[in-house]
Parts: sequence; C-alpha cells; structure tokens
Amino acid sequence: MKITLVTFASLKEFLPADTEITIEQQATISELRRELVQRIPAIANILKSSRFAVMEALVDDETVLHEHEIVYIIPPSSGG
Amino acid sequence: MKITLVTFASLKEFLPADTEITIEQQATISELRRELVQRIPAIANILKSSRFAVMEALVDDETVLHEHEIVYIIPPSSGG
Amino acid sequence: MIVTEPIDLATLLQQAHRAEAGAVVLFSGEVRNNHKNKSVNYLEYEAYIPMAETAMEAIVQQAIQQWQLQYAAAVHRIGKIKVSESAVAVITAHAHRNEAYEANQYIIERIKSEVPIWKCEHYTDGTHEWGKNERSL
Amino acid sequence: MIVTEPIDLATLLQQAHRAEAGAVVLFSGEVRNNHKNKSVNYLEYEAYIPMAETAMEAIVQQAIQQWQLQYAAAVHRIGKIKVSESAVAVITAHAHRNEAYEANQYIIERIKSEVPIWKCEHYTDGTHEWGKNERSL
Repeated sequence: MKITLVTFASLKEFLPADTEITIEQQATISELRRELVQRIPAIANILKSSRFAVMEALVDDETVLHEHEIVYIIPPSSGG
Repeated sequence: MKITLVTFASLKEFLPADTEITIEQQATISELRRELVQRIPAIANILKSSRFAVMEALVDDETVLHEHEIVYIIPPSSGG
Repeated sequence: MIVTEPIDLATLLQQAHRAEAGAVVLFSGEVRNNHKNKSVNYLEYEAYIPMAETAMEAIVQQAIQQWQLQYAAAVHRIGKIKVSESAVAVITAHAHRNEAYEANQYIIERIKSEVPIWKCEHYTDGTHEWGKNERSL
Repeated sequence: MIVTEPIDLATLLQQAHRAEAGAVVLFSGEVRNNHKNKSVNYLEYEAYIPMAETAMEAIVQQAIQQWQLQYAAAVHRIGKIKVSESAVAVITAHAHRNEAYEANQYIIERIKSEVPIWKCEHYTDGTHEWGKNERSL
C-alpha cells in the first residue's frame, strides 16, 4: 500500500518533506521505522528519537497504518 | 547641640520628616536612639530595625554626631 | 501561538496586566550572534504548526492551573529570524513574584523539550546545522 | 533609577537586546487591587532618593559581575501608583536563560530588602498602612 511521509528539520535532508512510499499492507509504525532505516541507514539515530503522528495525534509503535495515510515524523524538538 | 532628623515612611507619623532636636554634645547614634525612644516610646520597635545615615552614608551606633548635622533615619525597606 | 511576523513584546506585556497580579514576568528567547564558537548569520525555525499550537496551548493551560496564574501566554515565531530578534516569548502574571518566575521557566522548558518546533542555525561561513536538543524525548 | 512618571516597560525592553544575549527576562512588580483581604485604592511610594539610586545601581552592577550579564537595569517608581501600574521593573539579558532568570530574581530580592524605598497602601475604605518587610535588616 502507499502512504505519504511528512518530514521536518534534519530529516528533510535525507527524506524529502513529502514522500510517497510503498510498504506492506497492515504495516505498523515499528515496521515503518525498520523499513526506513533499511532504505536510509543514515537516519537510524534520528528515527530512534523521533515520534510519529497521524491526523495530528501521536501514535505508538504498534499502531497499524492504512492505505493513503499521511504519517508525520517528528524529530526531537529544538525550538526556543 | 542641635541636629536635624529626617524621617521616612511610618516614622513620619511620629516624628515630622524634618525635625530639629537638641541633644548632648558628642552624642553617638546609639545615644540618639535612646533619646528618641525616651521621647517617643511608640517608635522603639521601628527604631530598633532602622539604619541611620549621615551625608548619604550609613553610620553605625558608635558614630559621633556633630552640631548641625542632618541625620537620616531609615526604616526597613518595603519597596518593590 | 505560532507566528511568522516579529514578536511584539510590548503588546504582549500590555495584555498581561491584571488587577489581582502583583508580578508580571516576560521571557524573550533571542537569536545570539554565536553558537559553538561559530558566527551566526540568522536562524530559521520550522514547526509542525497544528501540533505545535495545540502543545503550546496545553502547556500554558497546565501552568495556569498549577500555579493559579492570573494570565499566561506563549508565542513562538517561525521562519528566518535575525540576530537579537525574539524567537519565543513567554509571559506570566501572578499575585506573587516567585510563582510568576517559576511558572514562566516551566513553560519555556517544556516548550523547548516537547513542542514540535525546530531550529536551523545558519552561520556566516555559509554552513548550516539543525539544532539538537540535549535532552532526549 | 528612581522615577516619578509611569515606567515605560516597552522602552526598557528595547534597550535590553544584545547580539550576544540569547535570553532577556523582564520583571514588573505591579500594584495589586488587594492586600491582606483589604481592597487597595492606590499605593504611594517614598524613597530616600540619593541612597536609593546608589544602592540600586550597586545591586545591578553586582549582578552584572556575578552572572556576566550582557545587560541589566532596574527602575523603581515613587509617588502615587494606581492598581495594575508598574512600581518596579528589573530587566536582565544573558547568553543563556537560567542565568537571566536567576540574576533577575536576585536583583528584585535585594531591591526589596535593602533599598531605602517604602510603600504605603491606601485602601478603598480610606485607611492606609505603611508596608512592613517580612525580613529584618
């Protein structure tokens, strides 16, 4: 299935802000993490400390993704 | 000898802001304190926690006063 | 609140006076001209705006409850911000000053560690670096 | 500095921005509409002006040295001050925020306990009462 990834900050330098990718049906956030690290090993560290959100709400590693969903990858805050 | 007392805040309600008084030659601040408490017993407490200044500098209890000096009596701060 | 225009500290202050408040504390986080011994040209902030606004508002409301503040507000600016300009402002008003200071620090600490906003330092040598938060999530 | 006119917080803030400072903290001590369950009409402040100005300046300079502040200033207003108006303002600027907060609190604490300035609360029932400092000298 296809999902869209939205990235921010340093992650954008590895993965464009708005990227469509194809992953297995019923994949979880945790599987998405693994898939991304395999494709782009350089982001392993950032991903480890990033949170994920769907529809403006944080989601945990067990959350199951659905076709066409937009997944926001939120690296550690550095505002202020 | 004559000296002038300058008072502030609650002390003014007992002793006008600018009061000339006569005390013994060579009196010290400590003797001035005693003298004032005798004359106006109601200010004993405030005087105990007040500082004295002459010519914009704090003076201690042993400081000797001189004729025509202006003595500022500074009660505890309550600014801010 | 997230804004793209310069933060107007004077107006923020004006809105914070309350008859029951004896203390108003304003914090302004401003862009420094140096970072890790490198000369800073400007900063650029990015936010995941809807979540950032919700998170900031929740932090402010939490502080109002916890300290019984008369007033509190927080504003973060995003986009390019020049040296000496304010990137974030927090204002708190309380009957007493210790609470106003404490709540103010609480709000800025939580904004920095939790709200999805990111800083990119642009140096005068042309390089740039995304900010790293010392604390982990 | 001792002033008789309203304290202009916006101008104070404007003067405090420094390229090396990442944090500016402003404290405004304002007149509350109540004190010890009595309704306050206005406050009246009195100072022994020359000593008060010297003492405030010394405290500010001490804080600048101690925290290596980029900037610090303190202003106290005297005379009649209405509810919600600022009686005292302290502003500090530092590379980092913790120092800016800490130095700011240090300055206001010392002003309140040491500087020869006195407050008289005038209540709406027509009575008045000179402020007492909880701390002894």
